[in-house]
Formats: sequence, C-alpha cells, structure tokens
Amino acid sequence: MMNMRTLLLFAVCLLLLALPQFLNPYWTDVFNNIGLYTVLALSLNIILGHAGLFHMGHAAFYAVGAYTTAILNTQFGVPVLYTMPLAGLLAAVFAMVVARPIIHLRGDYLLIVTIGIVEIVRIALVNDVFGLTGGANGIFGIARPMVFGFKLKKPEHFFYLIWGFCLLTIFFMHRLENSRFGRALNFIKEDDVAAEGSGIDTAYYKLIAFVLGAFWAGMTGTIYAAKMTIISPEAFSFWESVVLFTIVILGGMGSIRGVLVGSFLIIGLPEIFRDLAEWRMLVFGLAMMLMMIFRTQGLIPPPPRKYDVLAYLKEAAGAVGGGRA
Amino acid sequence: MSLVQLKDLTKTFGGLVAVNDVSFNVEQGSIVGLIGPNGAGKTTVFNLITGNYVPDTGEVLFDGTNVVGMRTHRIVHLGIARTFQTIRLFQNMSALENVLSGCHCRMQSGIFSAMFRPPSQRREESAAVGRAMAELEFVGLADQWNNAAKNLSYGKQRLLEVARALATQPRFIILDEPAGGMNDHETQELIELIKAVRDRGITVLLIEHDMSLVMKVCEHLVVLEYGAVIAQGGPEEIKNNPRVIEAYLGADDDLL
Amino acid sequence: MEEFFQQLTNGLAVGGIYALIALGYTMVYGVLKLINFAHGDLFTIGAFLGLTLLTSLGLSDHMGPLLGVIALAVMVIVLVGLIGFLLERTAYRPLRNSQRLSAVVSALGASIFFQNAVMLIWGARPLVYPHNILPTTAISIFGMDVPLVRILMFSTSLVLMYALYYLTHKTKIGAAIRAAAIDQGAAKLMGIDVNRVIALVFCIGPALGGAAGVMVGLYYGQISFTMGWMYGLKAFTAAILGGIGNIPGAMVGGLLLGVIEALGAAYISIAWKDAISFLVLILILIVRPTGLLGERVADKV
Amino acid sequence: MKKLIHALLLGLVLSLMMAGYSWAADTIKIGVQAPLTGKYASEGQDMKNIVDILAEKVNAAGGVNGKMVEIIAEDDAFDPKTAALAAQRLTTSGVVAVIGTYGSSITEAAQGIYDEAEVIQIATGSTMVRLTEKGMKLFFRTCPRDDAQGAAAAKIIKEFGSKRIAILHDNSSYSKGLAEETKALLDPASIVFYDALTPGEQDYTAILTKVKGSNPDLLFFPGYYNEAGLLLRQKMEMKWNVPMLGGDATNNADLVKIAGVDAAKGFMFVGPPGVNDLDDPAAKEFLATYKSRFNAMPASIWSVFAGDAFNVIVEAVKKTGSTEPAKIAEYFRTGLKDFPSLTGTISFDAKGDRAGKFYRLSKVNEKGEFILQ
Repeated sequence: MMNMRTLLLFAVCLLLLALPQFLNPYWTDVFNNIGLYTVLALSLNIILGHAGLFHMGHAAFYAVGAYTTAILNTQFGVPVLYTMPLAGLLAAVFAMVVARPIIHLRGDYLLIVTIGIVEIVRIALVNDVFGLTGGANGIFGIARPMVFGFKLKKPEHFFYLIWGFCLLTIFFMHRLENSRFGRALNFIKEDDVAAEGSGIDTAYYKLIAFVLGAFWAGMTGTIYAAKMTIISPEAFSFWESVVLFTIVILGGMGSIRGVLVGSFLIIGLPEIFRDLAEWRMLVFGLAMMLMMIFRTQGLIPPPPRKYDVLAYLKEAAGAVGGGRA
Repeated sequence: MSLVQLKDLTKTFGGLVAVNDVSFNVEQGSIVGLIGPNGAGKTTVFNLITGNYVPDTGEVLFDGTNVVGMRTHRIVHLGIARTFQTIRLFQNMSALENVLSGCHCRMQSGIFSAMFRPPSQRREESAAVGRAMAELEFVGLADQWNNAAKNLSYGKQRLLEVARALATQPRFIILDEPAGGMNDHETQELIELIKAVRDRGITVLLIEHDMSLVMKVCEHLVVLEYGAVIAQGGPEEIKNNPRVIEAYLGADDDLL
Repeated sequence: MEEFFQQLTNGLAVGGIYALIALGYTMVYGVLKLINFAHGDLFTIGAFLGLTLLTSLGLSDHMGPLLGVIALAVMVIVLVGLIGFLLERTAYRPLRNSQRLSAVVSALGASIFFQNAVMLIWGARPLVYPHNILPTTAISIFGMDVPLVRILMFSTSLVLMYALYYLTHKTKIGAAIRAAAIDQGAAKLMGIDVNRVIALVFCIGPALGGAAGVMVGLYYGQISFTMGWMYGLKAFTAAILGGIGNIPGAMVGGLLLGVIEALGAAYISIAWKDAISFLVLILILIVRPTGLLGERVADKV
Repeated sequence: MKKLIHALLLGLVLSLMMAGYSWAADTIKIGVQAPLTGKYASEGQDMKNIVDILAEKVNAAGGVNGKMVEIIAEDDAFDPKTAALAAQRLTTSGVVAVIGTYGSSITEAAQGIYDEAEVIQIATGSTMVRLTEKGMKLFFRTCPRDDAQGAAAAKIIKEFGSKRIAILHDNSSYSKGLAEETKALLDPASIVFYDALTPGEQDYTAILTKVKGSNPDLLFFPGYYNEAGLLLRQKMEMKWNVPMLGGDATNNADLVKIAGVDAAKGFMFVGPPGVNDLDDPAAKEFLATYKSRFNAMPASIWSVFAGDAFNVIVEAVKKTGSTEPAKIAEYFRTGLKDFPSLTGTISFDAKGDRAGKFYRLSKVNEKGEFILQ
C-alpha cells in the first residue's frame, strides 16, 4: 500500500517534470497559474481549512509580499529571489498586527473584517501609500530572477520554479497537518470552547495560523512579482481572495489533494471555456454551483489522520519515562 | 489541606444573579458533590472555576494560587480539568485524537519541529499516543480508539470526555453530570471509575442529578439554591437537612 | 455646520438604500445562517427587469407616474421574489445540511452566473432609465435644498423596513420565521413547516433587493451589470455593522454606513472613503464583537 | 489519491489536445486582446465587433495578398494575470500582430510577453506615458498619450482663465495619469481641490458637496463617462452650476443619456474626435454598417482605435508583402505616413506613438449633441 502510493507520487512528479516539453507556452503558463494558486490556497488552507477561521482577505498578505519584492528590487536592486524571506516575514508581521485585535471575532464577523482588510490594502496601494507603491500604475521593471546564474525568463523556466516551490509547500503542509500543531488547529475548528477547555491556547494558535498562512502567501507574492515583472493593485483585489476561498472550500477544507484539484478546476476551467468568449464566466458560475451541489463536503474531503498505534506503543514502551508523566 | 478554595464568588448576567456569594472548600484527595435544583447555578460555578466566565467578585484559589482572570488553557495547565454538561467532543475526530487534545498542554513541539521532524518530535508523539491509549484503557474505551466520537453511544461519549480530561494530567477534575444519558449498568461502572480516578490522587468535584450516585461516591456535599450555598456536609447530614428537602420538594422531587 | 448637515442628509439617503438591501441579506442570514453573496446580483436583476418592464409596458404613460411606479415595483418584487425562491430550491437547499461555507461557495457561483447572465441578456453597456418619471423638485429643509426624490426614497425605505419589522415581530408567520431562525429542529417539533418558512424568506429577501434595484434605477438613472457586487458588499457590511440576523440592526447599520461614508469623504479623504468605513467597522467590531444591535450573550458552555 | 491522479491526467489530456490547436499558415492571423468579460466588457466587445466587421470587409474584397484574414479574439477580463495568459495564448496561435488592449496596466502585463515572442502589439486604449518609453521595437499605439492630452487640457483650462480649479479623478491609472499631467502644467495656487472618487458607485453627492465647499470656478474630471454623467446629474440636483470639463473618456454618447440633456448641457471635454465627429466617408460608411448590425454606435472612440490598428496592420502587410514583424514595424516607423483611417490620418513616431496632435474641445449643446468647438 505504502509502496504503491510512493510509486504513484513519484510517477506524478516525473510527469510534472516532463510536462513543459509537451505543452506550448500558453498551457505551460496556465499550469504556472495553477501552481501559484495551489501554493496560495494551501497557505489559506491553514487558516480557513484547518483552523476553520472565515478568512476572505488572503490577497492582502499576498500583496504585501509582492510589493515588498517589487520595491526592494526596483528601488534597492536586491535580487528578486533574495527578497523572498523578507517578503514572507513582512506579510507575517502585517498579519500579526492586523489579526491580533480581530482574532476573537466569530464566523461572519471575521469574514467581513478580513474583506475589509483586503480592501483597505488595495485602496492604500491605489493611493500610493508612502509614495512607494506607484498608485494605480503599480510597479514595473521587476528584474527576472536568477537561479545559479541562470536567468528565468520563459514560462517553462517559471514552471519549474513554481512547481518546485509547490511540491516543497505540499511536503511541509503535509507534515504540519500530521503534527501537534495541525491537530490543535483542527480541535479549534471543531469546537473552540472544548479546545480551550482541553488546555489549548486557542487565541495563540489562531494567530499563528494567520501568521504562518501570511508568511507563505508573502513568499508566493515574490514569485508572482518575478513572473509578471509588473504588479498593480488590480491583481490583489477582493476577487482574488474570493477565488482562493473558493478553491479551499470547493476542494475540501483541510485537504491538500482537495486544494490541488480545486485550483486545477477554478483556474483551469475558465481557460478551457475560453472558446466560449463572453459566455465563459456564465458557464463557470454554473459549474461552481453544480460542483458544490453534487459534492457538498468539497471534492476531496480530508482523510482522517492515521495513527500507527502499535508502533507508537512499542516505541513508548521502549522509552519508559520518556513522557513527563 | 484544601486544594481548592472558593471565596465569595458572585456572578450576574444582566440583572440575574446566577451565583451569589458562594464559598466552599474542596479537600485534597476527596470526592465532593455539588447539588441543587435545576437553575441553581451549579454549572456557572464550574465555569467560574475553569475561567470560562469571570466572576464579578470573589476568588478561586487553586493550591494557593488565585486563578480568577486566567485564561482557561492556563488553568488547565495548572492542573484543573473538566467535562461538559452538554457533551463537547470533537465529533468528527477519532476517540484517540480527542484524548490527544488533552495531551496537548503537556507537549512542546511547535511548527518548526512539525516541519522538520527532529527525533524529539517523534519521541514526544509516541509518548503522547501511549498516554492517550492508557487513558482510553482506563475508562474502558481502548477498543474504540479509531472510532469517530460521533459514532459512540451517549454513555461512551461521556467516558471519552473523562479520558480527555484525565489526559491533561490534572490534580483536580470537575465532572458536569457525568451520568447524564447513562443506563443503570453504565452508572455503576461510572461509580467505580470515579473512585479509581480519586485513587490516582486526583481530587474530584462533580455535579450530578442522580442522587443514588451522589450518595454512593461523594464524601462531602455542597447544596446550591438560587445561586447561594444553603447547606454543606456529609451525605447523611444533607439528606436530613430540612432546608435541602424543602428546596428539592419545591422544585423537583427526585431526592432519593 | 450647514455643510455638515448637508453631508448628513447625503449619507442618510445612500444609507437608506444600503439598509434596504441589507434587510434582505439579514433576513436570509437570520434563518439559514447563509451569507447570500448572490443578493447583490438579485438587486441588479431587479433594476434591469424594472427598466425592461417600464419601457416595454409603458407603465408610467398609462397609469401616471405614481401608480406606474407602484405597479412596476410590485411586478419586480414578484419576479425577483420568484427568482430568489428558485435560487434557494436549486442552489442552496441541497447544501443545507453540509458545512456552512459550502453554501457560500454555491452563492458565489450564483453571483457570477447572474452577473454574466445580465450581461448577456441586457448587454455590457450601462443602461439608462427614462428621466421624466420622478419629480425633480427640491424641498428646502433648514435652509438646505433636499431633492424631493431623496425624501421619497428615504421614506419608502423606512416604510418597507417597518413593514418587514411588523411582519416578523407582530404576525403569526413572523413568529414562525423567528422560531425557525432560533432553532430549526425545535421549530419543526412545534409543527412549523421549516421548508415553507425558508422558501418564504427567500422570496421576501430577494424581493426587497429587487425593489431597491428599481429605486436605484429610477433615482440615479444609470444601471450596469456589475453594480450588484459593490452594493452587495456594502449591504453585507451594513448588516454586520448592525448585528447580522437582526432587522432593526440592518436598518441602523445601513444608515450608519451611509453617514460614515459621507462624513469620511467630507472630512478626511474622498479617495480613502471606503477604507475609512471599513476601519470604522473594524473598530466597532473590536469593541462590540457582534455588531451594534447583535445579541451579546455569553457563550453557553 | 486515485482521484487526484485522474484529475491530473484529465487536465493533461485536455491541455495536450488544446496544445495541438491550429498551426496552419494559410491565413493571416491577427489577434485581438480585449476585455470581453468583467467591468469593461462593453469596450472589449465593441473592439472585437469593430475588428470583425473590418476583417469581413477585407476578406470580401479578396483578402490581403491573396490570403484571408483570420481574427483571434482573447479575453483578458481587465485583469493582469488573465491578460498574461491571453498574451501567451495569442503568441502561440501564430498571430502576426495583436490589437489591444484596453487599460494601461493590463496592456503592460502583456507587453513583455509579446515583445519576447516578437509579435507586434498595437495598443488601443492605453494612454500611460511609460508604455512607449521602454524602447520596445514592436510596440505601437493608435491612441494618444496622457501627457499630450494633459498639455491640451491645461492649455484649454488656461484659456478659460479659471482662477480656482477643482480636479477630481477616479484613481484608475488612466484618470490619475491625466490628472497629474494636467496638474503639473497648471499654476499650483489655482488648484483648490484635488482628490479621487471611487468609480462604479452611484451616489456622488457627498463628494460634490465637498468640492462645492472649496468654491471652484471650474471642475475638471478626467474620468469616465459613467461617473461624469452621474456627477452632472447630481450637480444639477444640488442646483450647483459650475462648469465641468472632462477628458477623452467622457466622450461617449451615453453620458448625455445618464445625465439627461438638461444636466449635460454646457459640459465640455477635451479629447480626440468622438465617434460622431468622424467625417471621413469611409469612416461614415463603416459606422453605418456597425449601426445596422449592432443597432447602436460604438460607445466610445477607444474601440474605434482598434479599427485603426487593424487598418494599419493590413496596410503594412499589403505594402511590405510580408508578415514578418520586424519588417512591419520598420514600415510603421518609416513607410507609413498620414495613412487615412477611421479616426483620421495615422503616422507613428520613433517611439511607436501616434504622431500628430488631434485634441479638440467639444461642448454639449441644448439638444444634447457633442459639438466640436
């Protein structure tokens, strides 16, 4: 069973590696967008899918990261990929500051506040806040990223960067899910009073979920800025947040596979419908409703965590007194 | 020595005085019952102890420390655990995971060890699973470990709540109507379980309507009416207290 | 000072419209706990249907402006109510027992669908209502010129709000609606046909949105297929501000949002107007986490 | 896991099918990148319609150099990411040149992709100055630039002798660009108000009340006709009759419909000639065809610039006998002089901008018609 899965995973990775060889630049770029949204939706999945916090303003964090990269690169000449950790960090700090006072809000109240945050960020960008963001025109002339002296330029170059980062993200997210941290978030989603009553610092974990999700979204912002070489406020509208929100819910809250399939559908379908011209968004809206109606819990709900209890018991018995009994 | 001391606790909601100047002590290693007619404020007293509500006035001393104003998870960390009157399990998660939530506060690993998985993380995880399985065993649910909480019977869900509370390694456990929804057979087993909990050195405070259970396990009883303590003492003493009889006959006649 | 009062009336006029749309939002939310993101688009449909009916039937020519407008409003209310009813049946009912956010995504899909349907039916260009229907006179109140239409519009909003309040708080069907809002299971046990209540609410809520659409069309003259999104968001904000699920709350929230916007634009910055109103919203929610009139019960533990 | 694999495979198969799509070279393919959906869908759909009509006419007359013209239209939804995708798709479908798009920041998101793929791009509704300042060899535009229009607007404002000017833009890149270009050329002391409204709303009374408080003798609104119409109407309801001047995006017949004739009367705007001002016989004939087919005139001059772009591309292919982008670009810069097209004669300067000044002042008369001054 385990072997079969590893084998499949390996095959998928190989397939992915070879994909740009078969695709024209347009489809490669579609895959790039799917990859980008997968990473973003995975970062939102921590907040929305695992902790169950109604968050519809994820584009705000993404924007902070992208603008950090754009400003550092165009104003100070810092190479694009070097700005990635800082972009993540600034987005995380921003999330910490804004999420702290609102984290106790419940459900729909949190939803509107997060919508408010993404709108405030967009308005600030449009109004050229601090004279740094270039207003509605945005920032242009962001340098192409260099990887070991190789300049990433074409869609297939970005394909490897984006999907490499995506696989890394999946790897880390998978580990986070199957840990004390991931469990704590799920307890909060299920019943936060009971979670607090079982000794979990719910406010802290909610905040950390926001900060971590924002950190990842901020780093993704760097890749977006590098890929587009120009960024403007339109790219970070409330609608972007809605798209990400939809991917997570449609895919199945808290499910990595779900998010992956979700972004293939939400980002891929409108592209497949392109030949419908003006009709394409109508069909897309209909498809969204139908998918939800027929898969009410999302396309692929998260599987229950597996515990190899026997192995754990053996190990625990081997290390008597290991716990702080 | 008293492990827990409640001093002059008062809590009002709007104009309603839910808890009125309540004081009593719980001795280390004892089993104490908090009884009274419906709406007497028993559960509110519990919520004041665990930090779910903050009292208007008064103190809750746990081992000499005033816990009033502390957040609930801090109080759990200090060693007070509870179960809920209306079952609040994580319904979609397995029995094992429910108990693991109780282990959480005795574990250390954060997001970085989750991502990079050093050996210490795995050791901690296996110890936690081991302890959770031990608690399931203790309440008799070991064979149900992989079942989702929502698939357990009502009585078993109550036991699972007890296991989750025990997993926090408390010194003091408060049980809110643990026998609610249990049949006679299950109630008998619960009595043994409560005694076994006390035998582990854990002090027990419980709310219960089933008076035969209360009389069998409790060494000391505190009676609330309209948010105020009207009597306290040993089971026999309480049984014959005229005020208590009056209070119960006025409201509800299931005393004995 | 005169400018302040002028701005206050400006804000109240816009707020009246926000409030009217917010009412539909809040009603649907109250019973189903569903954020109906398609509500703004039902408002758009109301505006476009109104225009089509008005021009094709020549209502105001046959019946005179006042009766014509009333007849128009009634027709739109019925039609949009019907669309709302169908929407609930097809897109929301299958999701009623699943996690709450699934229905939100379905609502987002419905919003995209309606917006693009309006574009395909009526075209992408903004359309214009005839100008000569409503009176253009202005009334002088405390030295300010207030167009009569604004007063009419504001009072219509108030009347509709009161009618709704009366319906939900003083009638038997209203009691059923409120019962279903509190606990659907218990309401069922009391012999209330919850499905019928929900269907009714899904007629009334969108119908109010449709009525607001006609009002906006008649007054501002210009309607476009994208306008529902912005109005929907504003109405959602208003509903939350007042405490979602609460009818007087939607009223207060809508009016307050309008006033905040007007005063924010007047005394701080026009460009930052929306950011200011969101900031005020956030500050209010930090102090009152369930909105101004939302119930603040402690968590039942 | 199985489902994931299925989904991945499905996506792959679908994309491979699409990837093989059309490489045949027996037609001359011309791309149109336009917002066919989203909030500027009306402009995008007009662009596509105009180019379609012109292409049919060319094909009916035997095509270009014996080859038929094929139009491939791609939606960019007025969104930068979608624009980048549309650009990728057009570059891989073998187009000679791309017409469009509407919106400077959207054009900019696609610009680099066409440049790297060596496809000619002729922007039609993108007036941001920096677009042609990057030295891209294959980028042109048939629409004017913000700075040229700003200069024209400033000149007109000075001629009015306004002492107290209020400038209100809508924070879009077009509107703000024009506002800033104009403001820079005016006496700073004469500007009594400068701020931005939120486009897409309907009630601007609060904003008008505030502007009124600064007591201007001219209101300059370099925004779109929608908001301009509403501003005019609400201004009249407030009984405030300060003259209002708009920019080229207010040049749209719907403005009068929205504002009503009474409120629109006296409104002025500076810009290239509007759709109704086109007096060239070929342009008139074209507009008649358009009207008979779509039952309306093109809403604005911006979509007509797409027709200009189509005409110059056809002309260049004819004259050079080639579909090589480099040769066509060379011809645009050196060979094409005063080519008569829909909106007047077209030449390109060295940067790729449309040469010549063609800004004029128009005013709305008592009947609600736009009259060139």
